[in-house]
Amino acid sequence: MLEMTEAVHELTRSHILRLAAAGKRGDGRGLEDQRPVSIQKGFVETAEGSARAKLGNTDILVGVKMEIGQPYPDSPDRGVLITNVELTPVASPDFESGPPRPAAIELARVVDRGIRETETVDMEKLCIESGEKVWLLFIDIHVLDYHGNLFDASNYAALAALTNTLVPISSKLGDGKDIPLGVLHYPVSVTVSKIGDILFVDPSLEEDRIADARLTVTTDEDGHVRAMQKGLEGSFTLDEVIRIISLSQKTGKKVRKTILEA
Amino acid sequence: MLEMTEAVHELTRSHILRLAAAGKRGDGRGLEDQRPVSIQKGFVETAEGSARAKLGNTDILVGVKMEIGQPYPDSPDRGVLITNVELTPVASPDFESGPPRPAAIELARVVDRGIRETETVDMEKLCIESGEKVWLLFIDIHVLDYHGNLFDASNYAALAALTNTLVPISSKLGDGKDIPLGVLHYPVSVTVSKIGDILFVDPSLEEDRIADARLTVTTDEDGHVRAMQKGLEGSFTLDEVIRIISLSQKTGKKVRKTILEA
Amino acid sequence: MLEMTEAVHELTRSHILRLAAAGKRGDGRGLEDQRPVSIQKGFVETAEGSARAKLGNTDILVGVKMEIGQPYPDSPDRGVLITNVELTPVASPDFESGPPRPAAIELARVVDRGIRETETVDMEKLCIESGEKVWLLFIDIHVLDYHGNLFDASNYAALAALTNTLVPISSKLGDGKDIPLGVLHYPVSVTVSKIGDILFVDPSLEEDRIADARLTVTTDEDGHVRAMQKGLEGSFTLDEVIRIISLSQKTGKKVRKTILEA
Amino acid sequence: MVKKLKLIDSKGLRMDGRKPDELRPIKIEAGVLKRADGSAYLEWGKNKVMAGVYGPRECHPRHMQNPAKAIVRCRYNMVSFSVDDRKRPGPDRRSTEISKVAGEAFSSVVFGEQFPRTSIDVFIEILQADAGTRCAGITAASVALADAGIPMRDLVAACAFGKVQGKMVLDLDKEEDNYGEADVPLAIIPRTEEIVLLQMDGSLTTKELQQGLKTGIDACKQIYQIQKEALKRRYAVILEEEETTEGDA
Amino acid sequence: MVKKLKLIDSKGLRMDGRKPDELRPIKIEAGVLKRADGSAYLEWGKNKVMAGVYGPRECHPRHMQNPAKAIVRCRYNMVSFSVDDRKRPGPDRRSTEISKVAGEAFSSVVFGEQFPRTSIDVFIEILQADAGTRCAGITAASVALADAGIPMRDLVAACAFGKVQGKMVLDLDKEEDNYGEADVPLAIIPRTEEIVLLQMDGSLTTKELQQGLKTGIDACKQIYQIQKEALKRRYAVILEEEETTEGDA
Amino acid sequence: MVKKLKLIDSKGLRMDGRKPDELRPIKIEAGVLKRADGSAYLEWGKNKVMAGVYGPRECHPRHMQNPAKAIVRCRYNMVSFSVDDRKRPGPDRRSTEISKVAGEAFSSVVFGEQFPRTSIDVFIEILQADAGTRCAGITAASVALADAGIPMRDLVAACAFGKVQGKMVLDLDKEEDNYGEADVPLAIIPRTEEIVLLQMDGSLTTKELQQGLKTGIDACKQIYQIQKEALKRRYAVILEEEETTEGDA
Repeated sequence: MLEMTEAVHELTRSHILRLAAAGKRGDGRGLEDQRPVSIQKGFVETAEGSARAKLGNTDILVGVKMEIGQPYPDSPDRGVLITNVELTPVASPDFESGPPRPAAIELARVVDRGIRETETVDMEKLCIESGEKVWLLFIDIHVLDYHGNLFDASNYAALAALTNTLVPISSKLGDGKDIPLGVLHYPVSVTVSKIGDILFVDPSLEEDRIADARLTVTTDEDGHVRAMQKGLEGSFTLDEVIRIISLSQKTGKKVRKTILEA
Repeated sequence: MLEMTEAVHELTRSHILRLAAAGKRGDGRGLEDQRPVSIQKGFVETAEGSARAKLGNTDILVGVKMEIGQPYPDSPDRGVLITNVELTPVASPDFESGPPRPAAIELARVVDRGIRETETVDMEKLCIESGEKVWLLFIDIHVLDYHGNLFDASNYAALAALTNTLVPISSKLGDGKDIPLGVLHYPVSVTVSKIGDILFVDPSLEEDRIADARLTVTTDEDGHVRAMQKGLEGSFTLDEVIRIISLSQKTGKKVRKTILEA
Repeated sequence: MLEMTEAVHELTRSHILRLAAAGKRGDGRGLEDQRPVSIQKGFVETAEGSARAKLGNTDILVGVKMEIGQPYPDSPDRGVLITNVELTPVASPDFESGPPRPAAIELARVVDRGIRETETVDMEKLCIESGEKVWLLFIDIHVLDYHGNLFDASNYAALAALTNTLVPISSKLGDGKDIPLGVLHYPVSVTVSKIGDILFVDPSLEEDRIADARLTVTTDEDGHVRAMQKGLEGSFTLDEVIRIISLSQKTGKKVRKTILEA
Repeated sequence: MVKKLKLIDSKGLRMDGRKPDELRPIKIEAGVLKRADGSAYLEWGKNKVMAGVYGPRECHPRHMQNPAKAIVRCRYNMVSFSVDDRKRPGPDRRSTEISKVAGEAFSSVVFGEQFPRTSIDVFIEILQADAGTRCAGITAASVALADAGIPMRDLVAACAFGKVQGKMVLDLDKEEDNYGEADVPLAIIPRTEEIVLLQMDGSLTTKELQQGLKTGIDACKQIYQIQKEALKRRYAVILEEEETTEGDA
Repeated sequence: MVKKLKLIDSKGLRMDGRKPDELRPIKIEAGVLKRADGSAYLEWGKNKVMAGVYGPRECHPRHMQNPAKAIVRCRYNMVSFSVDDRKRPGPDRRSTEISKVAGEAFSSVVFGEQFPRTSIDVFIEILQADAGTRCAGITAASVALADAGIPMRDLVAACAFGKVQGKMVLDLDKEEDNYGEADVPLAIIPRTEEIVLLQMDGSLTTKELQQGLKTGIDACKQIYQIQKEALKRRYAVILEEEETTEGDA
Repeated sequence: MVKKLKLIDSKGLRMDGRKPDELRPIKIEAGVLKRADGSAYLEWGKNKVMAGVYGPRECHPRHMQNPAKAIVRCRYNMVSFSVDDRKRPGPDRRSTEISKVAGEAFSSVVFGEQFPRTSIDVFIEILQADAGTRCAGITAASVALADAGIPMRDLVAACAFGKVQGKMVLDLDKEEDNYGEADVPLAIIPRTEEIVLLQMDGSLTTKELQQGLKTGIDACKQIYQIQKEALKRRYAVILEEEETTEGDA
């Protein structure tokens, strides 16, 4: 069966490369075009914040939950951010039930780094009692439909959910009014895949499957690079990396606007 | 191998149905007869309460242990009931070591619901210090020999073990005298299986294996229904459900007496 | 593949027995000779104590870590000793990643018993606050290269690491100076394997693979027996056991000196 | 002290204004996921459920294959943020039990004999939970099975009934479930009224149960209509898409 | 301060009145489980043990199969309520170790060559624990193996010895085990006196060990008699059953 | 309050005296383990790393086999006592991610097509950790792969760069990593300068990144020399051993 898959891969690959030689892609996009992004904030009322993001047909639901817990010993005055990804088997025939596999862990960690390193949330505001009690901020990324490029869709849904989050002071501290969590920065990731020598912004499902190398670059509203993750067995040249950073900055700006206005 | 099993199943099935047409069963019982129930209370001295129940050749040992722990946040004034089933591999060639499988979990939850919903034990009496310290009441169901109908045998052994339980005040609180836990109600389950169109009270091992549908009905000493669980791929008509409830009430009354007098 | 292995085993076995009939072994040793022991204390600076032991080509790194935790309820005035073995897959093609398998657990428990039963460490000195706070003493045995007889090499590395351990008072209690843990006794194990009717002190990798029975005897500096563990499917006579004890005492004396002087 | 809520008012109406035998509003949309072979999204009161189906497909692990027919497996999952206190991801004992009985209910309608050695995998994701999630999930998944083109003798429709402050009521919401005296989830094959799922906890007399089961069966039949309409809308869309495609070609 | 118990009195007797080399009372009944291929129930002092055997049967998982002979596997399990503080169900490190050495002990007597690629699975359930459960479990399981008709060169009999307040004693109970100076579980093949299981912790001189081993071997031989009697009673019952069945036919 | 450490002094030097673009001392020894097919021990500043390689060997589990080529798997593991606070044994999320990206980096140089259906297993054991363990591990493992005789188009060399108190620096140590503004682990194929591993967190402008990447690539090439020298020494030893063996024969 795997042998057939290999053959199918080869066919897909030549087809994609032939189109790309003319600057085209299977779904009609240009090489540097992202699929349409749509953001629906506040999808789930039981969450402190939530958003559903679609990137083409990739469909991701993120819920933010907040609980009271203990800080890490080495940061007694900061809340705790926990990012988790569920690649539920409903989203793809390739996902299986069970504990998160390396791909889900990588995805969660890359999204987490983007948010954490950009200081998206003021974690010091989430300290209730130094060294004793802080807010735990759970970002739960639930993939509903996988059609390529989970890194970016997860990042968009997570960021949108954070902008939509109310700190549940009334129910969890029993006293006071819920206030918006607030977001200080807007880290936006853009992923570019390489097939042969060609770069594809926002890889589709088919492009994801046959890509040689992948680079996710997260930039903030100032255009600074805040996180990067290279994946897969292929390689990039220095020039390609620099070009991808610039593509990420350009595309990221548009997405940031979409998220803000959603 | 599974194909052979299918064939054996078919043969067993026609044999059982042929007998049943004449109102008979493989072990000589009538269709509405339960196998002999025997209860031995106090089998294990290291447990706070214990009982061994035999239902025909099905042999189950239940131990009740009590420990001090924390209440659930939403019921600070109540003890905590935890029901666990071990389908140990000694009891059947089909049971395997390892974490409990769905069948064991369903069994534990059905027994638990029968006891919990009937308010068999006064859980408020098991509060030691509101919100801080309560008794954890563990009902551990250990299956020694599986010959059909674990639901009922487990229920009988668990109920008998509870009637036999002493709260270990002297050893766990270090002060005071052990007192009987006490039981307020006597929930008794009776399981009826359906093969073809025929209902079999207290299915034997063979009947368990080929049954189309299964309904466990737990009634209390007033004849009220306290818990139900339908299982397997077949279905019941409304009339069959009503008839099974009445069979459960009738048989349950006898079993209740056996448990009380043990 | 297993069948081939069986054949190879048989060949290895006859070869080993033929040599042994002349008092010889594959690596040139006599039957009662141990391979060279070398001990390097203080290999890892991040550990509170550490040592690397080589027994022939068997190469084991032990790190001792100390943390503050709670005592066991039944020994409120004593520290807690936790011995763990990692049979990492780098050390042998037969070791797999994942939770410790029975062989690793047996190994850890035998080393632990040797140290515990000889009262090597004064566990009462490791009580900080009765019933509340004690030192947890972790002995982590990390096998780097497996060439036979892990029991003894692990014991030597663990003992050497303990003699090298500083209680991390300054960093963990925040006040005071680190002091040596100190060792009261020197339990040394010697393992003897039996192939056919012949006893082999300190089995090599090949001897480990085909041994019929194995006996590990741990003795202290007074020659008293402190722990024993028989393994494998073969058996020993009473006389063999007595002889192995005497071999262990004799060889153990030399090893103890090596460890002390390292 | 827990203040006793008044769940049924003097006119016999419930806190949200419903009559005792009235369902919460239900909306179903079929065919909402692209990757799954069939899918349905359902809103039932405040419940939000996504169901997806894959299969018939080669069954893994192999030792679970049945040479005589497809096996039907179900995974009922509550998303971590679907409830007030975050639920740890992964199956707990409650969801394991529900997965089991739901899978058995679907097995009773699927014609598995046509697909030996395969599995039909049903996934129920509870995105937002009020009470009655297992009935909502079964109702949605049944539409997803039909959307996947799995041959079945009929849909399965599900609804709970129970007893609240002495009154028999249909389709309990969270408050009613928490403070009520009995809860009875029920699933049937609407065409034949066969009962394929039945659970219960609380306390009911035989008479109450008998009355409740009748009301429950009627409610399942109402739900059946909503399921069929969702499928009709879905087929209309598919036909339209096919026509468009043909137009393109 | 832990009050020092006086475990041996001035007459050299132990707290329960036993002499130093005296066993606790032992009762064995073979053939107590219906599902298992062989079984035995044992009471030894306050220990209560159920042992069951399945096999030879096809070995799963397959990669554990040995093409040359049956593999003998043992699972020693302490039931959660067999001890004063509830034990979490499932194997801990101690029971994993005991399972391993007990399985090795049984391997030394079973003629596995007759049943290549199969497994013989021995299950030991400690229902109530005093000290000496591994020896009690091995002794019971050995009878269960014979009851299952597994060909063996002999039974395995097991017993511990140790040192308590300076005295060598046989078959330590819980108090003696907790406060004693050494504990040595031992299992032998009675006919040949071969030692198939030997563990030890504490402190003993070579001479003490030598003496203890001799006493232990003698004790195992006493236990062997009890095992054989249990099997004799079992065969008598089987014969009777067979005669009755023939009478019926 | 955390006292702000001065990590770069007025002369532009770092706390350990290094210049911004200076590496910590690196020592590599190949062929240190006997059981593994290839191995290397590396010290890099205070990092101590053992790497071992097995393969090509039959790939288990079988469903992971690729009929077209060998799969390269990597397990990066921090030993429990390699850090100040004891790390629980077994993989955590961080090491799972590192194992994944490191394995992908090695895949880009290994000629796997020669060994279909096999696995090449790379094990990285961090025995003592300062910062930069993943780069240290990859650098060591790459030597171990060569020592195992695995055909590769080139070695992989790795090094991190970053930004500390406003300055771009190479090869951050623990203090610099903890208090710095950016950390960028990088691995390349030295001969072609292809980037096979690249991660980053912190904040950098495009210009800073560009500068850092150039410095990083140069540093990797320095490391490449150290790797090759270690292999040269190893071959010398092997030749010597072979001559000795021939002399013996």
